[in-house]
Parts: sequence; structure tokens; C-alpha cells
Amino acid sequence: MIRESVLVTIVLAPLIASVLAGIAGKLIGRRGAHTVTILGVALSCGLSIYVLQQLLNGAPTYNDAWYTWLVSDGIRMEVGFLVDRLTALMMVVVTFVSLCVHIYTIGYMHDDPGYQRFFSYISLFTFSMLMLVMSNNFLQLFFGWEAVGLVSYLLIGFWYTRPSAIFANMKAFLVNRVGDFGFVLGIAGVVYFTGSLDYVTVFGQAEQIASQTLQIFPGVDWNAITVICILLFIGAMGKSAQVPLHVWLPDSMEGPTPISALIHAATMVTAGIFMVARMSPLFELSEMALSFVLVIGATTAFFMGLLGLVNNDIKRVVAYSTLSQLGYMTVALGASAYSVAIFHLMTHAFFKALLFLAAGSVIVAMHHEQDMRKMGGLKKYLPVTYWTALIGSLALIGFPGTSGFFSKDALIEAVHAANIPGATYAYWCVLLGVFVTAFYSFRLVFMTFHGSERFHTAADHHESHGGHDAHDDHGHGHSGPPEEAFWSIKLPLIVLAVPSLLIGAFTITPVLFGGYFGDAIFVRPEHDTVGHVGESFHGIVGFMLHALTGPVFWLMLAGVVASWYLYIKRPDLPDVIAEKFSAIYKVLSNKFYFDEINQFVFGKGSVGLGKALWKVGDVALIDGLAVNGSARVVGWLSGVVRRIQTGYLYHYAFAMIIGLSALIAWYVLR
Amino acid sequence: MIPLEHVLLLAGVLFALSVAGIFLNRKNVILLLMCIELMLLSVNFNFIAFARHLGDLNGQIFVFFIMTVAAAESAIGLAILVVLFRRRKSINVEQLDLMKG
Amino acid sequence: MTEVVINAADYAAAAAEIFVLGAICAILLVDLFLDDAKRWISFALTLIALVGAAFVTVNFAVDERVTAFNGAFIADPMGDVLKLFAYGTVGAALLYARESLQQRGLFKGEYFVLALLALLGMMVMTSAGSLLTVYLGVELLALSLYSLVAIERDAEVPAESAMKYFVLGAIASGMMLYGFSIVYGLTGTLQLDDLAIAVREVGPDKLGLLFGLVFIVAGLAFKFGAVPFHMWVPDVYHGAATPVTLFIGSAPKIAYFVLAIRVLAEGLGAMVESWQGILIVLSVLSMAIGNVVAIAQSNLKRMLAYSTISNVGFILLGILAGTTDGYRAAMYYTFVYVIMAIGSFAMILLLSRKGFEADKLDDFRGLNRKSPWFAAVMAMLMFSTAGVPPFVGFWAKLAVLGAVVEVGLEWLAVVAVVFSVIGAYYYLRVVKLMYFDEPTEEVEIQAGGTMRALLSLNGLAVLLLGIFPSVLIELCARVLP
Amino acid sequence: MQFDWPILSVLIWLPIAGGLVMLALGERAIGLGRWVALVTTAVTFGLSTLLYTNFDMTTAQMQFVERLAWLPQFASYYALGVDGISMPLVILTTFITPLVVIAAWTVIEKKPAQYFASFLILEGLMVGVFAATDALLFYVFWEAMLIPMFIIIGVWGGPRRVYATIKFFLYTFLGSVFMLVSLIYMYLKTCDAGSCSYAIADFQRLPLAMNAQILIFIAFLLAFAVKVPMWPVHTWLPDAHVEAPTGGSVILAAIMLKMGGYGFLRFALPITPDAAQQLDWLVISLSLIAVVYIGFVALVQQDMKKLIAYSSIAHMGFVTLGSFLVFELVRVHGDVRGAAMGIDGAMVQMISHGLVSGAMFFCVGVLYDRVHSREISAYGGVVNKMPIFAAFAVLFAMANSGLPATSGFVGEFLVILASFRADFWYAFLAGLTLILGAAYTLWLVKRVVFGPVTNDHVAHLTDVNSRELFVLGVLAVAVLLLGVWPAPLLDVMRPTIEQLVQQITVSKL
Repeated sequence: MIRESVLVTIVLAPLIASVLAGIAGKLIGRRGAHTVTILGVALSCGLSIYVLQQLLNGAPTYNDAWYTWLVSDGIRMEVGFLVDRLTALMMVVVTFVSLCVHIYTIGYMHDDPGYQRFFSYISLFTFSMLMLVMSNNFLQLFFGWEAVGLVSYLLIGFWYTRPSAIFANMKAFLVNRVGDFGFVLGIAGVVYFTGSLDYVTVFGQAEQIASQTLQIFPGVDWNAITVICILLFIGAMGKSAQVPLHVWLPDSMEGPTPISALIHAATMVTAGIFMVARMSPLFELSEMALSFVLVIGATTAFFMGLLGLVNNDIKRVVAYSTLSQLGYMTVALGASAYSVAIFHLMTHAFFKALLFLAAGSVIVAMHHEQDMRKMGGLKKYLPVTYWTALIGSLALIGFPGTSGFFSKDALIEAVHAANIPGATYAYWCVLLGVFVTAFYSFRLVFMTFHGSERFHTAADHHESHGGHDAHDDHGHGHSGPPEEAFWSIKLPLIVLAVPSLLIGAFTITPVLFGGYFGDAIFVRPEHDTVGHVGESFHGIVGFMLHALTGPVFWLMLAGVVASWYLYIKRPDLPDVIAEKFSAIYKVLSNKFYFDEINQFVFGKGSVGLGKALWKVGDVALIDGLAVNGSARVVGWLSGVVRRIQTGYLYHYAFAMIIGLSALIAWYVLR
Repeated sequence: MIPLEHVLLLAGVLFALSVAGIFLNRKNVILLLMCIELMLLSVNFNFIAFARHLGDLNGQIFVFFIMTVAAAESAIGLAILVVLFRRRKSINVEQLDLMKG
Repeated sequence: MTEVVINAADYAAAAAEIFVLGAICAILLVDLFLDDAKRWISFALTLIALVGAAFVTVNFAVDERVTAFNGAFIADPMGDVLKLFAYGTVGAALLYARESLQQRGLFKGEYFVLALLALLGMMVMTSAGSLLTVYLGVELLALSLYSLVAIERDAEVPAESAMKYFVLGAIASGMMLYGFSIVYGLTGTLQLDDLAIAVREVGPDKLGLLFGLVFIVAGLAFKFGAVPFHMWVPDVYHGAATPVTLFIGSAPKIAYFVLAIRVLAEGLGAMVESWQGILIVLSVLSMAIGNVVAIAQSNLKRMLAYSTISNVGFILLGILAGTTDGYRAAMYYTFVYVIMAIGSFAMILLLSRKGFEADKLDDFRGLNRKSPWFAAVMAMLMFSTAGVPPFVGFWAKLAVLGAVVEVGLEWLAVVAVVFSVIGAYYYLRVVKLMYFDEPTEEVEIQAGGTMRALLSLNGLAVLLLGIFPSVLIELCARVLP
Repeated sequence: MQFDWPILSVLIWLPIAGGLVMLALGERAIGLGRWVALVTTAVTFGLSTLLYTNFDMTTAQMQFVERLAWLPQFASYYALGVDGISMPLVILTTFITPLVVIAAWTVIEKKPAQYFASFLILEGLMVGVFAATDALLFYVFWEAMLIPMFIIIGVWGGPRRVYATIKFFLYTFLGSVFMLVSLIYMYLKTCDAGSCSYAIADFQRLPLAMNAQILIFIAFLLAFAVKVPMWPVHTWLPDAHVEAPTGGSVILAAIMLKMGGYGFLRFALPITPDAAQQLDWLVISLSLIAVVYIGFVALVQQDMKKLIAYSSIAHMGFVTLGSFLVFELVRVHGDVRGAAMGIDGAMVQMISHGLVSGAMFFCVGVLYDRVHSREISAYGGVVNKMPIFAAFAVLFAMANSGLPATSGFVGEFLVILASFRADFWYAFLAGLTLILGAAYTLWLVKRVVFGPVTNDHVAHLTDVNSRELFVLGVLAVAVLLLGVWPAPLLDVMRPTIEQLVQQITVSKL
């Protein structure tokens, strides 16, 4: 039996720690702040593992309300927990990565004046994320959803004096809000059709929703469940950065690296994936919604990966890889391979957090230089970082045996097995994506750790990267050769490298094919792509061997080799190619012009619309014409009418006579 | 015997004349006072004619009162005129326009 | 022809009028023997006369309508209350006026006598039982007022005002008389009671009667100052010395109200549908022109003149309803209006000093800086006149609007409130000047204690009668059953 | 439990008496006067909490009723009482006013005694508006309230204060006079029905023909739409807000606007349900226009107060939207499910907006007191010098953009849920506020609070003092508390709102 008090402790420990570090930050000092937050998160992490343990030992799913937020019109809105194996897995991932990041932060933010604030934020994030994953109802889900958005906003803008950072955080929040807009409507739809916010109740009525229609445009009946699922998925698109709502994620790299690892790679961005998996009983009933998910995911997976090919900012490359990997997970969702999506989510959380933290380690070592063109040959200076980053990259590209291999291979297999509309497109996207992933991943490794040492001239080129890095020198004023930072940075790298390497092999069998999720995830038999993959699954060794015969492995290898050729063997070639295919290069380096279009249509457009409405509607028409206009008319009338009062007696008398005559005429003539 | 209508018509004409005199005259304030007298006279005509027609004394009594009041009114009117003339050295109606608007 | 019998009861009914007349004669005589330094004796006597008149009125008060002098004179509770109110108003007007009169060299017996004569005129109108009495009262009041306006002999402007007032007033009297004559000719009676019956017999739709009615209403409208018979109002209010304006602007309204009641409601009550139409036109025009033109004024007296015109429109609303509720509302409105008007004009006197008349709007600039209390009094008066609760002006407006809505003229109520909003603008402007602007000159208020006390009372009355409105409303309901 | 002393009267007259005492003390005794103001408002707030603690949550009846003969000629009574709709608003009023007093403690230099007195008198009148159960008494408070506000904006306001305050006064005056005519009309109708009355409850029971209802409804709409304010009669608000002193803006936004919403719930809906049903499309369209149109307009404001003022209009759109959903719901589904939720949302939104917009105006006031500019461009990087202030500013900004766990979320969420039931597009347009509200608020925060220090003024800023910290802190606690624990508020309102929904679905024809 899972006890309520345990769950409440898991959730509240980081919150209390966060409040302590935030409000009493000055009082408890730096050491106090990180101690208290790490204790909080460690407690949560430990208890999460304990809860997972209990579930694995057969404890029943926990589902109960803890607190009634409000009751309106007979609908209870509550805070409660639904803890099944899906939740428990997420809890462990979240708290574990968060714990690593907490420890890492001690080193990374060592000299930052906002030290306590940072710890407060990331603890708050942990709380929010736990609220999100542990929720048993849509309201709390939305609370967590928005709260992680808030923390993300605060953390991207952590260095609030940097114009790029505060632009990025606003952008992130607003783009997320676009998703949330859909999400809220989706929730409203759920409430409309079921009269409840509770997952179990809603899922229980899923069939009944599916039998209803909704007329959004007159004359067109839409299946209610399709509408709801697509609306909910729009929320996921915002949070999990799917095209076209992905634009905020690369910019979010303005935040400190630990949060890029924690929030923008491992946990928060996967909330959308988790949400869809959680909603599988709903999505399963709408093929159209699944197709939508599939296509969006596939597009993200491939095209966002392409952007990683040309970027030179080490963090942004990782960020694009995150986008692409999120696309992979989304594709899995669309293919009804929810368990695979979650599996990939888990492995990705470890290796991507690892990669980010490694990138952060490089950045710290390079005195906050992020441009890979100014790195190279760091292998010998940063051995721990190198080896862990290599492990992370291998996992990312799905090198057989690493955790990423198992999840990604299974994923692609599952997509291959899918047969809903759009599945073929998706399959090709994910397939080609493998090559792309391998290419940019090793491009990163080669450019950073191998080749010539370009950092000695870094100071000369400093301007070329743009001015904002100048603000990032918080205390790292000293220069000198790159050196590995102290234990709090290295320890998390090593700790994360272990699961990145191994967790796939150990967990694929139970998680994907052993019925780990039980009834947490619902798949209709005709959509059972995982089951299809499972038919040809005969142990991990067989799975690895089987991979050698498929295209995935060779594409991956081709990617690695190609990048080796271009960046080690012939480092002059990339520029030549960029020049040859300058049109494509330009499109890629401008990120398909998404930012420009958004800036123009939504930024300039809405400001223009606002100005027009204000100046024309409010100022000119309502105020100018109606309000001041009528005042002016009265004033004008007043001036005119007063002139009747000429001062001449005979006019006065005349007025009287006219008045009299008019009255007489009225009576006589009527 | 003169029919009632004729007298009434005469009174009406007198009334109209007096009124017209007031707003057509733009020169002399004295003329205004005279017109006012004329107006009251027309009313008197009415009253007398009606009193005669109705065989009722009240109308005729009313006329006496009107004549008395008219005398008082003229006195006050002329007094105001004197005050006005003392300050303005003029009794031109067109110049009575210090206040307007 | 009935035999004319006049007995003691008749004299009792008119006791107050007789007392006032005697007092006038006495003061006139006493004043002859006083030099300027002792003029306060006549002033005191005048006030004593007012108090005495009040005593007499209360003593001889009647419980129900009594006619005297063969129907030429009516004593009724309404008349008694209105007379008492008139005494108070005239007394207040004189008290307010004292300092200003002294500064202008007008603190003379004539002034007090004329004021009392005007009061007598009002009293006669109030008790008029026949058209003849009405006429006598109207003329007594009018002639006194002409003289009062012209009393400042050495000034140019008042003489012009007096001339205009006189000429136009005479025309109005002529019109009214002409109307009387026609009504007399068609009904054969001058007595209002008989008239009411006779009109019904002749038929209220008879063209001749309508013809007469129009003339009578025109005369009445002139007295009130309703558009288009309003032209004299701004010029006279503006031109007359402020104490006189204060006088003209207050007490006579009571008399004109009762005139309308006596002639229209009692005498020509059967023709209500006919005069209702005329009054609607006059009322709407008055509210419109009064409120709109007031906005353009920079002289407070002139602005208040236009405000009077618009308020007359509201009083007419009550009368035109033609119901008892309407008359009550109109009466209430008149009371309230008089209280507010007298206070507003008194504010000008308060700020005036020798050789300086504070009748420009700009003279009120920054009053809150100089005297928060009197700024508050003026603000209360202005908000009240604008009809903003909790001040008494609101209840007056509510009462007349209620009367109008009651007879199914909702649209008229809507028109009225729209104009009252337009009107609110210029009242607000006064408040704005007092509170939001800085004073242009730093001169302390020089008015004496009586003035201050009375004005404070006046301001408080506006507030307290607003918070406890039922007192005055109940009074109106009692006397107009 | 009811009291044997007239608690509502005390809540009305105590502040007014305090205000009069302050006026009597005059400017010279301002040291004492301030304490009079503080103690009076604090005691008033303290007493008003008794309304909550002694409130009977099981009934929709008026509670703490008082009834004294006032104007027997018009059958009007000095009748007071509160139910689930008005009680929270009364407490909101008494809660905000002491904060205004504290915030203005030494900031006002010109005629401070009159300033405080105006607010005290205003407080009493505002409580009166919410507590009156007699229509005429309501109207008296409703209009009388304009006077102190007129003075507050006009005397202590900014450069264009005269224009703003006269506009404010005349706009609202014009709106409400039509209501007066309709009140008179209904009063006379009750007379026809046998017993004259100005009691609101009697008006609610009064059968009315359709034509009459339509006209009355339009009169109410004018009165309340101006107050709310709804597009297109909203233009007084930005001007009034911009020019008003901080306290004035706070009271305007926090309480006065609520009177419009309150009016709809108390008058327009229950008195003229059939007309409301006929014309609900009008109100709903105007509400949605308010949300979207005003959202865009808010985006481009250069003046902080104007921006918040526009955001107020947009937020109040939810109040009117939520209140008028019921008819569409009945039309579409044939039952009233969701209607109570809409009204719940409207009420919560009102309370929440009172706290949040009040807090935002306080924030602007804090900056204005230091820099004397309301232009967004005059700031930038405030966080560098005022970290504590910045934390509050961000919190309130988040509340303003409807973040869950702040009060701003509750009302919007409930209204969106309810409106989806009525029509997808209602929810869609209303939901746009999630984006627009966040856009204009966060852009404001970005330009004012974040970034590097932009100019000397900002460089010399000092962080909030303890007085400001107290005010902002109290509001922050309130905003968060209402966000995480709204249940008490909804529990209080439930019976009243359920009864209201029943009432407005019964035709009066």
C-alpha cells in the first residue's frame, strides 16, 4: 500500500525547500540554500524510488484526492495523486535528474550572486513537475503544466540583465501559452462531455465521448474526442516544443546550463509526451488525432534535427537534438507506442541531461564560451567530460548497447509497424533522422574535443559571437587553459553516464514487453505496434544483432563517418559545402525563418493590430467621435444657441411672440 | 348694437398692433411704453365687451383695476426710463445691449 | 348678482396680508425719520415684521380650504405653508443681502419696503381666489421686482436690466390678461372655483378656451422663465445687483408655482390635457436651452440664470403631470430649488467685498485652499443642483421624474435625465475651479458672522434634507391632499 | 449567527464618520488624522470579517438585515443586508481601503487630510452600494460614490486630471440616470400591483412585459456596462486610471468596477430575465470583444497605468461573460448545468481582479513615487535596484496573466469551462486571454522590471520600504491564498448563486 503521507512528502519537500531558499535565502546563506534544497530533492528522490519499489512489489495503483480546491456547479476540483507505474517511473526520473542537477549547480553557479534564488527556482521546478506527473486530474495537471512554465520563464531569464535572456524567457512563456490555450480548451471540452476532471472518471467515459460530436464550424460535425485530443495535444506541442511551437526551445538556452539540462531536456519538455501517454485512453479512440500527433512529431524529429547540422553553439546543437528527440517521442505516441515513447523519454532524460551537463562543463572550462568553433582538442584537458559526453552521444545516436539504442530502435520499429495515415511519412522521417542525429552529435564531439585547439585565439574572435556573452562572465574572470571543474560538476556526469549507458539494456524487456505499465497505458488491439515489435523481440542480444541487419544501424554509422570525414579528416570541406548549397544553408541557419515569420506576423502583427484598434477604435472613434465628439457638439450648440440671446429687447419680445404664435398655431391647426 | 365679434376683432387688432410695435420699434423706449398701454387697452376692450355681452359687472370692475395698475406700471416704467437716461444719455432701444449671450 | 357681504371671518383669513401691509406702512413711516446710521432699525423692523407675519399665519392657520371675500381670496394649508416658506426665504435673502447692500449704499428703507411689497404680492397670489386677485398679486410682485432691479440708480447695467425686465414683463402681463379676458368671456366668471365648473360645461376642447389658455400659459411661462419666454432671465439675473438677484431668484418662484397651481390646476383643471401638451414643449425646451447655454457662461450669475431656466423645466415636469403627486413633486422641487438657489447666490455675496463682485466663475478658483468649509458648502450646493445624491436636489428630481413616469410619459423622464447629465457638466466645473485649481489671488473671505452662519446652515440643509428627505416630502404631501 | 447590533450600518457609517472627523481636524492635525484614518479603516476591516465568520452558508437569504423607515412616501426603506454575492465584495472593500491608507501614509503632500477623508467616505459609500437591499438606497450610494472619486482624481491626479475626472463623472452619471428612470418605473409597477416598494427583492418578483423588460434591461446595461466597463463604453477608465493618484486607481480598479458586475447579478439578470435572454448575445459579444480587442490595445500602451487599465477591462470581460452564459446554456442544452459555474467564475474573477489589479496599481505607485513617471520607457532594469519589489511585481504580473495557484486563474478557468459548454467559440475567444494577457503583462514586466539599468533614475532607485512591503505583502498573500484555497469563497456564494440561476431561468412574462 502506498501511503498518502509519503506522496505528500515527495511533493512538498522540494516546495518547502524552495520557499526556504527563496524567502530566507539571505538568512541561511549559500551553503544553507543548497543544503536544504538538495535535502528536499533527495528526500523526494528516495521516496520516489521507494514508491516505485512498492509498485513493483505489487502494491495497487494509488488514486485518491488529497485536498478539495473548490467545488463549482457540482464539479469537484481537487488536488490528488494517481500513482501507478507510469507515474512512478516519471517521479524517479524527475527527482533523480533534478538531484543530479542540484549537485551540479553547486559547482556551476558557484560564483553567481543569484545562488540561493537559483536553488529556490529549481526546487520549485521539481515540486511543479511532481505535481504534474502525480496528478490524478486535469486541473492539477494544468497547474503543474503552468507552474513548470513559470519556473522555466524565471530560469531562462535568470540572468535578467541580458536582453537576449529576457527576450527568450518571454518568448518561451508566450509560445507555451499558445499551447496552453489549446490545452485549456481541451480540458474545457473534457469537462463539457464528462462533467468531471478526474482521470479515471473521464477515461471511463471515453467511449461515450467518442460517440458525440461537436459543431465548431456550422454544418461540420467533428468527433468530440478528436477535438479534445487535438486541443490537448496543442498543449503538448507547446510544452514539448513541437513544430510550429518549437521556437522557444533553442532560445531558452539563454538560461544557465543546469536548467537546460533539467528543464529543457530531461523533464519539463517531456511533460507533453507524458501527458499524451497518460491520456492514451482518449487518444486511442481517435485515429485522426493520432495521425495529427504522428505527423507533427515526425516533422519535428527530422527537420529540427537538420538545424543541428549547421549550428555552432554547443548548447544550441544539443537543444536542436532535444527538439528532434522530442519529435521521436511524439512519433511514438502517434504510433500508439506509448510505452516506447515513455521508454525513450526515460533514456533520453538521462543521456540528454548528461550531454547538457557535459556541455556545461565545457562551457565552464572555456570560461563561458559556447562557440564550438573556438574549441577543439579538449579531450586531453577534460577527460571526464569527454568520456561522459561520448557516452551521451553514443546513447543519443543509438549505438547498439547504449540505452538510446534500445529505445530508439524499438521506436522506429514501432513506427514501421504503424498503419494509420501519415505513418509512412513518419517512418521515413525518423529513419533519415537517425543519420542526421549521428552526424550532428559527432560533429559536436569532434569539434569540441578533437581536432586542433582553437581556443587560444578565442579572445580575438570573441566579438564575432555576439555581445551577450560578455554579460555571462559572472565571476569567471580568470583565463588560462581549460581545466576540469571540481567534484560537484564531475560527479553528476559520472552518475548520469551510468544509466545513459546501461538502463536501456536492463529495462527494455520489462518496460516494453513485460507489461510494466499495466493498465496505466491503454492501447487498442489494432494499434498495438509495440506488441508487433515484441513478436520479433527475443532478448536484448537478439535485438542488437537484429539491428545490424536493419537500415537504422547503417544510417547511424554513416552519420558518424560522414561527420568524422568532414570535421576531422577534411575540416575545410564544411565551408565549401555551405557555399555550394548556400540556399539550403541559409534556410537552415535561419531556422526555416520561423523566428522571422513569427516576429513579423505575431509580433509586429499584433502590435500593429493593437495600435490600429487603439488609435482608430478607442482614440478616434469611441473617444474622439462619440465621447469628446458629443461633448464638442454640446459645446458648439451652446455657443450657437447663446447667440440667440442678442441682448436686444425687440428680439426678446419677438421670441415671445413667436413662441406664443407657435403655440396658438399648434392648437388652432391641429 | 355693435356685435361682440366686431369688438373682439378690434381688441385683437389692437393687441396685435401693440405687440408688433414692441418688436418692430428699434428706436425709442417711450414708444415701447405706449405700446404696452395699447396692449392693456385692448384687453380692456375685451373685458368690457364681454361684460356687456354677459351682463356681468365683474369684467368692468376688472377694467378699473387694470387701469389703476397700468398707471402704476407707467410710473415705474418712466422712472426706470429716467434712471436709464441719466446714465446713458439715450433712450435708444438698440443701445440696450450691454448684456447678451 | 349676489349681495356683497364681508365679515370678520374674511378678515381673519387675510390676517397675514393685512399685517404685512400694515407693517409696510409702518416701516415706510419710521424710515422717514431715520438717518443712514440708524437704518438698521428699519432693517430690524422688517425682520420683525416677517417674524410677526409668521406668527399671524400660524395663528390663523386653517385646516382646510376656506374662501373669503366672496371667493376672491382662498386660505388653505398649502397657502399657509408656502407663505411661511416665503417669509423665511425673504428673511434669508435680506440677511444675506445686508452687508452687500451696505457696501453699495443700498441699505435703505425703500429696499426693505419693496421686498415686503413683493412678499405681499406673493402672498396675494398664493391666496388668490379669482383671476382679478391673481392679476393684482402678479402685478404687485412684478412692479416691486422691477423697482428692486432698478434700485441701484447710479449703475448702468441694472437700469438696462430693469428696462428689459419691465418691458417684457409688461408684455407678459398683457398676454396673461388677454387670456384672462377670453376665458372670462367664454365662461362668464372670474372666480377660480366657478371657472373650474364652467370650463367643464363649456367644454375643455372649445377653441376659444384653448386660445385663452395659450395666452395665460405664455404669461405664466414668462414669470417662471420658461423657454421661449425666458430671455429676460439671464439679463436680469446678470444685471441686477447680487442681493437683488438673490431675491428674484428665490422667493418669487414659490409664488409662481402657486400661481400655476391656482390657475392651471384649480381654475382650468379640466383642460389638463391641453396645457399638458404646452407644458411638455416648454419644459423640454427649457431643460435643453437652459442646460446647454449655461455651459458657455463665464459669469456665475448668468450661469445660475440658465440653471434656473433648466430647473424651471423640471418644475414644469411636476406640474404637467396634472396629478396630485405631480403637484406635490413640483412643490417639493420648488422648495428645494429655492434653498439651493439662495445658497448659490449667497456664495457670490460671501466672496464679494466692497468694490469687488465675485460673480465670475474664475473668482471661485482655489476656494478650497482659502476656505475648505465654504468650498464644501458650494460643492454641496452644486452637486445638489446637479441632482447627485445624497443631496436634496436628487430627491426633487426623483419626485418630478416619478410624477412624469406615473402618467406614462417615460420618454419625457429620459429626456429630462439626459439634460440633467449635460447640466451636471457646468456644476462640476464650479467644483473643479474650487478644488482642482489654484487661487488667483490670496484674499481672505471678509464676510461677517451672520452670513457665514446662515450659509453654513444653508449648506447643511442641502445635505441633511438629502439624507433625511422624508421631512420635506411629507410636508408637501400633507398640504396638497 | 446574526448580531443584535447593526453591523452593516457600522461598516457604512464608521468610515464616513472617520472621514468627517478628519475633515474637522483639518490639515494641521494630519499627524493625528492619519491614525484616525488607519484605525477607522482597520477597525472596519476587522468588523467586516465578522460577516464572514458569522455567515450562514446554507441559505440564499439576505443576512444581517436591517430595515428602518426612511422615505415612507416612496415606500423606500433604509434596508441593508448581504448575501453570498455581496458579502465577499463588502469584505474586499474593507480589505483594500486600509491598504490604500497605508500606501498613502506620507506620500500625499497636498491636503492629506482631505485625501484620507475622501477615501474613508468613499469606503462607507461603497459598502453601502453592496449592502443596500433597497433600490433607491442603492442608487443613492451608487451616485454619491462618484463625488469623492471625482474629488480624488481631480485634486490629487496627474496633469490631465480635470479632463479625466469630468469624463469619469459624466460617463458614469450618464450611464446610471437611465437606471434611475427604470427604477422609478418599476416602483410604480409595484404600486399598480398593490404594494408600493423599492425593495430589490420585490423588483425581482415583479412581473414585467417584454417591452418593458427590454427597456429596463437596456437602462441597466448602460449603467452597469459603463461601470464594468464594457467595450465600447470603457474609454473613461484608462483616462481615469492614468490620472488618478495611486489610491484612486486602486479603489477604482479593485472595487468600483466590481459594482458593474454586481449590478448585473443583482439587478439586470434577476429583474429582467427575459430581456436578458433576448439580449444576452449583445452582452456576450461585448464581453468577448473586451477580451480580445482590449487585449490587443493593452499590448501597445506606453503608459504603465493605461496598460493595467486596459487589462482591467479585458479581465472584467470575463465577469460579464460568465454572468450571461446561462441563457445560451439553456438554449443549447435545455438545462442550467454550467451556469452556476459561469457565475462562480465571474464572482471569483471580480474578487481576484480586485486584489490583482489593486496590487498592480500599488506597484506602479511605488515606482511613480520614486521616479514620477508612468511611462514604460522611463524604466528598465528595476530589478537590479529593487529585487524585493521585482519579486512582487512578477508575482502580480503572473496573477494578472492567470497563472494557476494565483487568484487570477480561478475565475478565468471557471468561466472558460462554463463557456465551452455554451459555445466552443466563446471559450476560444475567451481563452485567447491566456495568450494576450500573458503577452501584455510580461512585456510590461520585461520592459520595466528586467534588463540592465537603463537610466539614472532607475540607478538611484531604492527598494520598497517597510510600509510598501507590508501593503504588497498582504496583497501577495491574499492573491496566493485565493489561488490555492478558493473553496471558502465559493462555499459562501453557492446557495445564493444557485438560487440566482433558478431565478433567472424562470420567465417573468
